[in-house]
Amino acid sequence: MSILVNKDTKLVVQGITGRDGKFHASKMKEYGTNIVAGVSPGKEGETLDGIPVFNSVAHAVKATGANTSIIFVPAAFAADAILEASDAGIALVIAISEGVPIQDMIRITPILKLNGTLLIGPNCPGLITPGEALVGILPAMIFKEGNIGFISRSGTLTYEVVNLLTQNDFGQTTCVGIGGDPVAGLYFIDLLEMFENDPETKAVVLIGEIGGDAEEQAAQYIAEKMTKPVVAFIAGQTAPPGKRMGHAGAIISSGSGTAEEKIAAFNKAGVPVAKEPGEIPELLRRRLAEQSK
Amino acid sequence: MSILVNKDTKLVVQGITGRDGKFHASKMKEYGTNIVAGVSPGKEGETLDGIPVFNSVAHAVKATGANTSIIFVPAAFAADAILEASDAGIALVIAISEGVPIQDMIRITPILKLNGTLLIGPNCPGLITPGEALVGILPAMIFKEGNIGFISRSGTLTYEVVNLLTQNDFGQTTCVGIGGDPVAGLYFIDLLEMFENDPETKAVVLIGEIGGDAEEQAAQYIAEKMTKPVVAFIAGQTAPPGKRMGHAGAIISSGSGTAEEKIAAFNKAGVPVAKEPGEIPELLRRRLAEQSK
Amino acid sequence: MKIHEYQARQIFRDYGIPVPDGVLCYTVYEVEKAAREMDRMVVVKAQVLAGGRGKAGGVKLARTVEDAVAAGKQILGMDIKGLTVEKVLVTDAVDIEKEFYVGLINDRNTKSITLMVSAEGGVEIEEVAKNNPEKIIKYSINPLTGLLDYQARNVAMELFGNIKLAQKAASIFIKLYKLYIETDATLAEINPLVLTPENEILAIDGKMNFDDNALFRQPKILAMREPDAEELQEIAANEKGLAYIKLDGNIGCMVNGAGLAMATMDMIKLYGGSPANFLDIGGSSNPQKVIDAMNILLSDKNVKAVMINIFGGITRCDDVAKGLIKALEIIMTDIPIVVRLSGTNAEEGLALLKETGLPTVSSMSEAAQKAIELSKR
Amino acid sequence: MKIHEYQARQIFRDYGIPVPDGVLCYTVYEVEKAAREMDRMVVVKAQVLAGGRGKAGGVKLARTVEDAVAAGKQILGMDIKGLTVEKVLVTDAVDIEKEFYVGLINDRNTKSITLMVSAEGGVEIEEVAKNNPEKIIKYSINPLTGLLDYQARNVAMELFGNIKLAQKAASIFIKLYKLYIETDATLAEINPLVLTPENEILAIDGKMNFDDNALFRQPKILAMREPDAEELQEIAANEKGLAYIKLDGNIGCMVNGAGLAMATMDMIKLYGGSPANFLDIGGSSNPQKVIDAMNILLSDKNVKAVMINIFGGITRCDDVAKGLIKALEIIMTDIPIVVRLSGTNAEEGLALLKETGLPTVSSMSEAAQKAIELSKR
Repeated sequence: MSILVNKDTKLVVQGITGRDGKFHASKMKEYGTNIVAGVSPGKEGETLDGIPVFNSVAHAVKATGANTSIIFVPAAFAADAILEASDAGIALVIAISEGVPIQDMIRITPILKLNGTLLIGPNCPGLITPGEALVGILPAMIFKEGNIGFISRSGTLTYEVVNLLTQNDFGQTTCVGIGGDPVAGLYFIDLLEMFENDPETKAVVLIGEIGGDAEEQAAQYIAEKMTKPVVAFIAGQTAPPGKRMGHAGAIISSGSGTAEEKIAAFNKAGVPVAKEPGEIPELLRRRLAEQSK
Repeated sequence: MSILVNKDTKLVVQGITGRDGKFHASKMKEYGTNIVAGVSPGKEGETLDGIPVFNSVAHAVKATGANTSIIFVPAAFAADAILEASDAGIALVIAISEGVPIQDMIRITPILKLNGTLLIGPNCPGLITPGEALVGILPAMIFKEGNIGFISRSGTLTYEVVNLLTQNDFGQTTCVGIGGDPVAGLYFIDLLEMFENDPETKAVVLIGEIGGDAEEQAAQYIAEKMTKPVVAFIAGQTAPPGKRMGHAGAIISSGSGTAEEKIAAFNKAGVPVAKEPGEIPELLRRRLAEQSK
Repeated sequence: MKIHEYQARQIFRDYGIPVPDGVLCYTVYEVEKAAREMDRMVVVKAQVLAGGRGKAGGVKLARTVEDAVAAGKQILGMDIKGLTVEKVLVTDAVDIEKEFYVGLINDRNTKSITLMVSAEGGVEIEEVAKNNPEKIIKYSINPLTGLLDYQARNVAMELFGNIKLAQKAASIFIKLYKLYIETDATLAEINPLVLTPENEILAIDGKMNFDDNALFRQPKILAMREPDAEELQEIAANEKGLAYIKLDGNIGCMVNGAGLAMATMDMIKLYGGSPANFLDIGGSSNPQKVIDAMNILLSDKNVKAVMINIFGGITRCDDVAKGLIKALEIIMTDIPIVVRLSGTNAEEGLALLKETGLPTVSSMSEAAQKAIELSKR
Repeated sequence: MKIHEYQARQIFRDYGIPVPDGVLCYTVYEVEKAAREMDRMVVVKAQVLAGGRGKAGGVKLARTVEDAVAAGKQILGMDIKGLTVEKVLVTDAVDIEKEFYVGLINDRNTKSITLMVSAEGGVEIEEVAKNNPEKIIKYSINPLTGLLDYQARNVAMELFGNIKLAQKAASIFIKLYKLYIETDATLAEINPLVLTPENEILAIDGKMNFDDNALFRQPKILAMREPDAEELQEIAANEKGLAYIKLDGNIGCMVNGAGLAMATMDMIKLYGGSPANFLDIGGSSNPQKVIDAMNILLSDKNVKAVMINIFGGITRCDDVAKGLIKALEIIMTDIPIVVRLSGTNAEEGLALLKETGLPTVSSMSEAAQKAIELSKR
């Protein structure tokens, strides 16, 4: 088992003829992801790495039954591409595009809800269910099948931590990079719930960062609803207020969204917070041992 | 039984302190309609004819449990007032206001659907369930309890026909004036379905007019779904194309929406169409007699 | 409310839709000047608020300045569907590779705005709809999102099959949608939208209608109103709280309520007469309104008899009768009048009118028959 | 992106929000001229992109022209939170009956824009939020409808309790929402919104932030950008595809990825060091990017050691190593550098770097400890 993507995923790649789209479509296909279609307006009929290209998501869905989409189009067109996928009946959309205007996301969020579409991102590295499907730009070789669920707001920090997990023999059910933008699709709580309900997942690692209060909400959710152990890490403890640390979401405004508050919330919820990434495997080992007592 | 309004209706009057609102609130109350509140921003705390006035529909609903609203505010503010009622949880809104811009109605329609609000109007005379509740500007004395359902796009023509029905001893379950605007709330089909499902209603009289194809759709619906007899009349057989006959909706555009087409559709569906209003009671008598054979 | 082609083109231009240059001319001298300055092949187009201008000879291609002058002479002052041509548009004659149709319209059924496009441009879309409905692509626009880029592009791809042209066309569709929303339009057509041999896409002719109910918030559109004589009459009636439309018959009608007014016209026709007008006086029994209505009614010299049909609802018939009596005292006319009063306090009203000697009846059909009879004397 | 008060006031004015008159002045002479022309009590306000201008002495009431000149002399050139005041706004001193707060902000939780109002105006809203959260009314705006008239009016009624004032305020809320949407703002505050003894409602001070990701479609907003020296550096870095923020420490960091870069800073702190910057070079191994990053890093004279932390994902570590080697050939610096490479082809990368004699390690914590050690030499 796993969450969101697996062997049944039929992926369409929006923006498949662009530089990033082309590159990562190949990588995903190489990993074994079932890519059924690409979309690039005006290129219907062509194929790319054996993948048929369509003018629109609607055409792609009609011809191939695609149920999941990954988006590589430039930020200015990303919201439109997400709506196109959603309106075409795609159930899960992963938006890799970085730099999408916040109000575009606010505008499309209720429409996605109406259509019943789940969104991951934008500005995210995507997700992977090791051994089944890679839908994103994550480096496949660091992941390993196992029973740890993984959720993170960042990219390379995800790789750093997953690498440590894999080296310490903690394989993963599914690893999800939810992206660093302030207004994004699925968030910690949504994914914690999915992991809680996934029989294969035994524990969850959550990588938060400064800005917003998603971590605080996650902590509350964990305290109230979760039976599985969770271990956390928060990046940005030294970041100064009011500055945007690369991620649009990683900004501390007026005394809220600080690492201290987030760490306190997790501690209150009984979630151990690692001081540095290297500590995570050990914390995980301990929590799992406690759980099995 | 009846449809839409009855003894359980708890009515709030939006625009109760305006000239029309005040006058018709009295008339409705006099008829026995359960008016629980009025809305007029800035006048919260006052009463009018014994009806408590609130600043907002939300306040009115909270204080009185109102479930139905009637709107008398000027056309420019009508769409906003409808949304206010809908957002406050009102289940049925009757918009009397005349001259509401069409795009306002287009804009609010999907929101009403999301909120699960039913709308009648705008630019309509409202509705009445004789003996139970009058929610509109209809002249109460021409109506009579009975088992004929009545739906009409026009105002005084409704009175003309209802008067004939009552004189011929055809009382009514509920009479609904759906209004003459091209984009309106409940339409023929919606109400035909409600009458079909209302055990008290034995037959339906439908008064259509030129413009649009609501009558054609109604004819098709009757042919396919209805067991109860329907008798129709279509106003505007002599109206010239391209001219707006008082009602914004009563305009024949480019060879569609003509009375001939509508009459043909009804005839095809087995619905007799009266040549003049005076014929309606006789047609109704015949259809009811056929039915009871 | 309708506007002229040249006005629609100006709105298009304001919203960034490419439109060929054009000059509005009221005189042949202006046509000559415009053609000379343009210094290329031009088209001279009658500006009247009527369809079928081409068929009526109101649109002419002119290769030279002399041709343009000739066209101007022919078209200015000509009659198209009863309207006199008072001005012409002199515009670049664009080389045309292919013509398309693009339109936006309010759709009652879906309660949304519908985008219609067709590769059968340059002809009346109603013809295409009748004869080749499969050649029209209709796309219903979700009011919650407006016309989205991908939607405009996908529709344009169906039409052009080429992404570069589709993107140009999609941008025009989106601008047309924006102006449609922002002007409270009820119809916005580009017909034809043309593709030139240089792969430019241009709006050659435009038609726009607007929601009369929204003019209160559209001062710029309202300022474009150029009503003809008949419309002026309708507008004047409107300002008095009346809805009036002139028709061809000889029996004037005065009715309260639009539906009843239409049914009254139908009734007259049913009994072999011919209505002279549609006239809805609304819900008031104010004598002044009755006077205004009678004045408008009788200004039509074809009227041989008048049928007044009132159904008293909230309005009481005796009040209406009092209004009528006052009105008739002031107006003084020889045209015979028949009055039908029914509904609230009808008896009292009829009693009051009896004293005036006006023929009164209590049913619509009687009234119609009586009016027809009176009209034939 | 932030803008000055005078710029926010101009945007307000463009959208019809009432704002008292004001003149932007760069010199004391201009202040004198403005005060003389206004010929009434004025306020002289420092225009710097920092909060707490009042507390810092950057806002002064001037009853006479002489007062205004004195205020101008004091404020122009003064330092507020490290920023030099280069201009002041001379504005009408409005009689104030009561002060309110009105703000719009993007709310991550509801994924919508939130309207916040408070009768506690004129102070920093963060203070109110901390001490009297019940005094802030928050209203989450449905993105599908925008801020509706009835909503604005109902919120304003809560604040003013009087329909006439509420309607004036509601109209301001709706204009603020419109400009917020149309400028891709992330924050729009009127603080204070004041009620005058004459029952006028005016926006006295304004603050606006904008979404950097949307500036591509906001040319008018972009044109208002007035970055200070530090921001110029950040913008210059951005244009090179780097995200750079200067901090106060002495260990320069170069990292791929924002989250990892923050974690790197945290790690340095954890081991007793102090990061000199945040620097994310993104996903590329292009040597030029590494060169640019090093140049920016080393332009900070506080830097005593550099920690390069790369986790190879799609980017291969050997490619990054090659980029680094090329970069270091060009840059030539005495500042000690420690390199940590991990992930894809890390071993190959480390092997390449070994030849250059750079200290290399394979874990973040080692790298941080080594960098701290080097910085102390």
